[in-house]
Amino acid sequence: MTELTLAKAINEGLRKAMEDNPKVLLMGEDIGRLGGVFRVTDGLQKDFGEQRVIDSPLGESGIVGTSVGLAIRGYRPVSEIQFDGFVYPAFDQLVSQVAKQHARSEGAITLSLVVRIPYGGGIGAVEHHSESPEAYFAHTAGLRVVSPSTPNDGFWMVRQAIECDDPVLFLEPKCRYWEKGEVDEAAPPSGLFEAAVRRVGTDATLVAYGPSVKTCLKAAEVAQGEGRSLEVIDLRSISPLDADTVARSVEKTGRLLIAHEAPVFGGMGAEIAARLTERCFYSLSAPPLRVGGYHTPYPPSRVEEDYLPNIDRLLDALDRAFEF
Amino acid sequence: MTELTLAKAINEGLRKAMEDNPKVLLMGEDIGRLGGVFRVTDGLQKDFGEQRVIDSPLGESGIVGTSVGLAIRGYRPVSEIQFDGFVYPAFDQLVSQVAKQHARSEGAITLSLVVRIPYGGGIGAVEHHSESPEAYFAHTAGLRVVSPSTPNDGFWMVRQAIECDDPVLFLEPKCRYWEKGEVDEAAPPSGLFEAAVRRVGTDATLVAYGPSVKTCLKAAEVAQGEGRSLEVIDLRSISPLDADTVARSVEKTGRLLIAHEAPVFGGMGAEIAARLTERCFYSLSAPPLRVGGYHTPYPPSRVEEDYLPNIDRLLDALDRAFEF
Amino acid sequence: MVRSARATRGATAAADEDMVQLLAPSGERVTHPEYDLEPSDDEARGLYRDMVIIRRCDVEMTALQRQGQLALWAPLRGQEAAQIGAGRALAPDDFCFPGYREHGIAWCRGITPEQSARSFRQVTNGGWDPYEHNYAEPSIVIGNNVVNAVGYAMGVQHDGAESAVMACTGDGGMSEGDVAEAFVWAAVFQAPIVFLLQNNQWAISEPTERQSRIPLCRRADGFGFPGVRVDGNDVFAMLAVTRAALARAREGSGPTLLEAFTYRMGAHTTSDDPTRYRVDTEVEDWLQRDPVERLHRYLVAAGAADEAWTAEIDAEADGIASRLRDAVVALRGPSPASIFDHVYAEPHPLVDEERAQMVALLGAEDAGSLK
Amino acid sequence: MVRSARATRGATAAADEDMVQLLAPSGERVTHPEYDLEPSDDEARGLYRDMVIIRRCDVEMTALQRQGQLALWAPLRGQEAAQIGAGRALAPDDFCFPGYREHGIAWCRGITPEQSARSFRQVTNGGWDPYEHNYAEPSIVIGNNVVNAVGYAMGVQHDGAESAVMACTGDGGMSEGDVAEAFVWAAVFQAPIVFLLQNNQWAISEPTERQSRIPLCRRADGFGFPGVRVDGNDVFAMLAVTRAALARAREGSGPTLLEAFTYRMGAHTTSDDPTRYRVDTEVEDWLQRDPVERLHRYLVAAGAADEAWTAEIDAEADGIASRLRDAVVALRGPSPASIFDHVYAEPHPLVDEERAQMVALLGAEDAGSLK
Ligand SMILES: Cc1ncc(C[n+]2csc(CCOP(=O)(O)OP(=O)(O)O)c2C)c(N)n1
Ligand SMILES: Cc1ncc(C[n+]2csc(CCOP(=O)(O)OP(=O)(O)O)c2C)c(N)n1
Ligand SMILES: [Mg+2]
Ligand SMILES: [Mg+2]
Repeated sequence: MTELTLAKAINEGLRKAMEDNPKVLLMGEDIGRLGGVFRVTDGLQKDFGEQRVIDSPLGESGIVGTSVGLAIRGYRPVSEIQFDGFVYPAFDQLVSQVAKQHARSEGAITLSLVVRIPYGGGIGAVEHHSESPEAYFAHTAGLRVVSPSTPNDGFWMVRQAIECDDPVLFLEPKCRYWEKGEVDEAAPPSGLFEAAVRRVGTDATLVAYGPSVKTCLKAAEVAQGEGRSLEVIDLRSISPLDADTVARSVEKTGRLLIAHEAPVFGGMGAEIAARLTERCFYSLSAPPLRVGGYHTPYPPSRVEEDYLPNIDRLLDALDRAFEF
Repeated sequence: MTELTLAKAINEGLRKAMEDNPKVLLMGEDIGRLGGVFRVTDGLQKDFGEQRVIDSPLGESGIVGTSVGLAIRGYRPVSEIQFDGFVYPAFDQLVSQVAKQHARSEGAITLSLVVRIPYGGGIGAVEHHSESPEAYFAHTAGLRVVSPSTPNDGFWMVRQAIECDDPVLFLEPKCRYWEKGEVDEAAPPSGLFEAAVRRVGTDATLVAYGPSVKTCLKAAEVAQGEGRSLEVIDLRSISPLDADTVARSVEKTGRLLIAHEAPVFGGMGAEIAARLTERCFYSLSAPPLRVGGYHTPYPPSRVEEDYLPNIDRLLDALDRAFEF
Repeated sequence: MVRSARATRGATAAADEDMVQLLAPSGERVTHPEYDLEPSDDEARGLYRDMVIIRRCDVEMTALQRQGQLALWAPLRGQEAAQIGAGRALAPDDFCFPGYREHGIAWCRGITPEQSARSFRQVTNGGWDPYEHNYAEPSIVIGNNVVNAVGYAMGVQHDGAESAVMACTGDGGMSEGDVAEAFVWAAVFQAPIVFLLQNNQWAISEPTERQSRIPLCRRADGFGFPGVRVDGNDVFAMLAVTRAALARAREGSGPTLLEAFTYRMGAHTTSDDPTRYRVDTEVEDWLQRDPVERLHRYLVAAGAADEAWTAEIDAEADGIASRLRDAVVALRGPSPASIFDHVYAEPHPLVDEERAQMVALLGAEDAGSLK
Repeated sequence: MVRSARATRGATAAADEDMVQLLAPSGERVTHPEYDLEPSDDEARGLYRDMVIIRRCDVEMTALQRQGQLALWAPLRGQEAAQIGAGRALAPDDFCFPGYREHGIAWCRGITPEQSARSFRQVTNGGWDPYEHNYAEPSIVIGNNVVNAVGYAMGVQHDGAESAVMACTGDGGMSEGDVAEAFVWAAVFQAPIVFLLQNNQWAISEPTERQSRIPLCRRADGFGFPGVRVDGNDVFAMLAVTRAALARAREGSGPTLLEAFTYRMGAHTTSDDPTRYRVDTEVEDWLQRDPVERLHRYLVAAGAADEAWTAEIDAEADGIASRLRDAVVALRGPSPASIFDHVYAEPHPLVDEERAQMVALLGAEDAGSLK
């Protein structure tokens, strides 16, 4: 047991993966000498060399596209997109090559690559540095999308993502990079694609992932004071979705709230609400309610706290859920 | 009243828009001399010249990106992406510039541009020629997304999209290009963002758009024979969503089915199901059910009919809706 | 906006840029200061045989598509020398990333015409095992495969292997941002790669000057590696120059851009109608430079081919074509349920759930039987 | 993979590519066969004043960020001549598409330092009316704005207007596919545009040779338009060469790539720590070529500036900076509910619905009051 920040835990996870497998290469903008703008790759180029920790030219399609070729050659590239808002130039590579190579080759090619993306808001950044693109990727068959919410998950999930024989988008909640937590280096908490019940409750189920998990836990704390017992589920994997774990909880609580930073319209909350409504129709005392970003471009960060799912908005949705 | 194919109706709509407003320019790959691979721009370069109907170099980011600049300069560019599967290289332009220019400039810049995309499957095409990317765009605040299902809508909606002061993605159901229908050149059927009830019914509501509308109407015909009266709603606008029209219907029928070609997971059906469940919770006798593409890359077209929403799959979902 | 571009048609279309040629349209050998090839009669006959066979198969595929046996076909007619010259220059360990029209290179990689037909019949989006042939699956989204190829070449370099990579694109493809990013990466990392640009003068209906005002081989100058224009209808020149470029890559001297200056004699694909955008005289003009005729004239002059042998090759090609026809018509697949098989390499609950739904709906038999 | 790239550092970093210079670091005028500038004393003093003021404001902004008054700041120190020379070459009707560091060009377009501060304080993502200044909003996603600029230039051309467009990018930006597509479009349509590439030697932590092995101005050769390297620390050269390139664009002779060879003296942004990746000696070396000092030496030698006048300018700059400080600290906004105001130009039911939800939750007062 050691206490690490999320950023450091992912850094340690990457280090372990590189030690375990010489085929693991890192590539991205400023990940080498600088160690990444968030220092997640700090020290890795020094220890593993410029051949395995590669400062790439400035181009996301180039980064992801060359990763595809390296993976076809048998490497396990882990590339970094510097910020969420800069993944879009790589969108074609992700949708047309990364997601489809395995199917196109009828299984002959397994594309073991990871694309790391610091994502989400809450750090008072400028435009394009606070986006939550997960729904785009979850809707894309052939990709897997995961997001750790704790240092322990950061350490283990990045290793599991690298070991996975499918392409994995690894979304790192940048507003949690500096938060500390216990890392148990002995054994992984669970499989990469399993959700975790972070808090047990009986009156309603809060589902979240990445940056919003902690917000939900705080809201549950407050709700407890108001006499409502909330169960909080950390999805960990956005695609595939561990619907079983969520369904078990909803059958118990009868109420479902989903929180994420991405705009609600067409976001992951819609899929979770629709899927769970179908599975738990008779258990639901209220419709699943969603709390997330509004249908606007990510706003100037001076107002981001009113844009993001926060405790007030979650409790307000909870009240509405109980009004049904 | 004249009878036209959808392709010809859009062609006529484009012609009218170019006659009405000299600021309207067309740009895309092979749209000039060839008239587009589907002939939707046939004859327009001949009549309006190479200055207004521009054969562009081969690059989607270039096409959409230069359209942004033309729009800032005061033009109303209508660009064509040759096939759905080739829009992804333009994704960054669409998400980071097209969708955000108006907000970034606090309203100083209005981006009146239309991006036409022949989309969807069912024509026995090769890979990347049958995709349904609408959910990506609907989740992107700042964009509007519409799709005509009839020649009359094709003729009018393309003109309304060009007149709209916001960027509009105009998704053309390519499998319907050659289907004929009456076009009433006298007056538009309705506003660009209003849904249309295509068939009145009492037992369940079928919601669709673009290529799936006709499939739903056929299913409704069959269901009628089986004694079930289905109401079929053609959304016409995918974003914004005319939830009022759908809600009115669901409150009447108590059952909701949503059909689209895009994969169900994270697709528009999820948003429609989640939103209508919240609005019509007490009216629903069954959970909204979704019929659409599976969570796979678009398959080889020899099996596409089993992949797409078809009459059997719709009636099967209908049965399930009645089992609740 | 357009006039200015049209005005310079000559600049790229005409062969004013000097162009490596070893075999004149007349069939006479010409010399070049930098490149040479001394093909044995057998080697020359082999190249001729390759070109005749792929041309014959191309005709067969076009016919099959007309008869509804294929969803589409992208004919290579006119580009036989470009593809056979480049394809025969590849060593077994080299790896090639094609587009959708490289049936000739595929042939050189041991991929049968029947395998090339598979994705066009849509029984699959692939058609062969890339590792068995060191030849990637066909790629349709223009540009992105070129970046993948550079990544593969970086892997070859990282392995310290003595092999090279080839990436295929077209004159239209040169305008895609991805191809430029591929050039940046290849130059910066000195990746062992040869960019094979088949400039067949057209991108569907758009002439090359719609993509560039200067010869496309010059594009490499701006990225810091050599660009060479080769007579793409001269199989000797293609073979010699591609060999040299691949050798250069293997030595660690970095990327090369080869512009094979050739012509798309047929339609873009079987869906296309070239009469809408180009004039017959252009096609006739290029007919004079036909790559197959050219090599045949050389062989005859060199006494390496006579009527009997020529007829033999034609007969062999006819035989391959008719067997191809039977094989293509017999091609079945996939089964509806098989679409779930290779979405992911590892288990995926949603895919399993949806497979089960389909099987329940269609019944195990129908869901499992080939289309 | 990396060694090969590092090895050629000299190729792009050193000024071995010939470079247009009209003012030596010593402050002496030098001549150039193609370009010349005969600035009046007033003009030269005006350029000096511009540079002193934007440098002073840059220092103030950096300080304000340190004090938590700005989310971020991207310093321009070292690039004053590149930006003032290019900015002063623009005519009022010309239109410029900046990146995020072009505060000097903004100043030339009549945008106040306070307006430049707005997006960095995150009271907005814009800061000014693009049409009022013929100057687009700041653009952060590297590359895509350059394509937009070409489209705008195509519009200027279509209007038959006598103006030109400028698009800004950096040495790192040159690797983005979008910049290459912008070059393709501009060349094919002969768009009236000048690509201003400020090569400040670094893309955050990556030296220029991580983007190219040859001088970046050469990139234009591959696309068929001229590329010129200019001493970016020489405001006379920047002004003369940019004027010529803009005139060329207005005449209809098409695009030009200007590589302003300069140096980022400060951190990439206030979030950056350059000590992790570059050596002080490099910075000291470039200090010898300081653009402001250089012009001052010239002015003094020319008798156009004395201590009194220099002090006057410094005092004026200090005044502007302290007013800037007050204005920035006073900057408020936006209101929470205002985020819904300009998502769309036309009515949108979902936006209205969500605005109402927010107002219901926060109360009209809070929802409407500036942050
Ligand atoms: C990204 C992308 N955009 C558009 C298309 C549609 N398309 C298919 S082939 C083609 C023309 C390609 O021309 P070229 O690169 O010269 O290759 P050629 O077909 O001549 O061999 C186009 C525009 C595509 N396949 N991919
Ligand atoms: C598409 C994209 N990728 C990554 C980034 C993150 N980023 C911001 S500035 C920068 C370096 C840019 O270097 P350069 O183009 O030389 O401009 P400079 O900052 O030196 O002025 C990077 C990688 C971005 N803004 N946009
Ligand atoms: Mg071509
Ligand atoms: Mg730079």
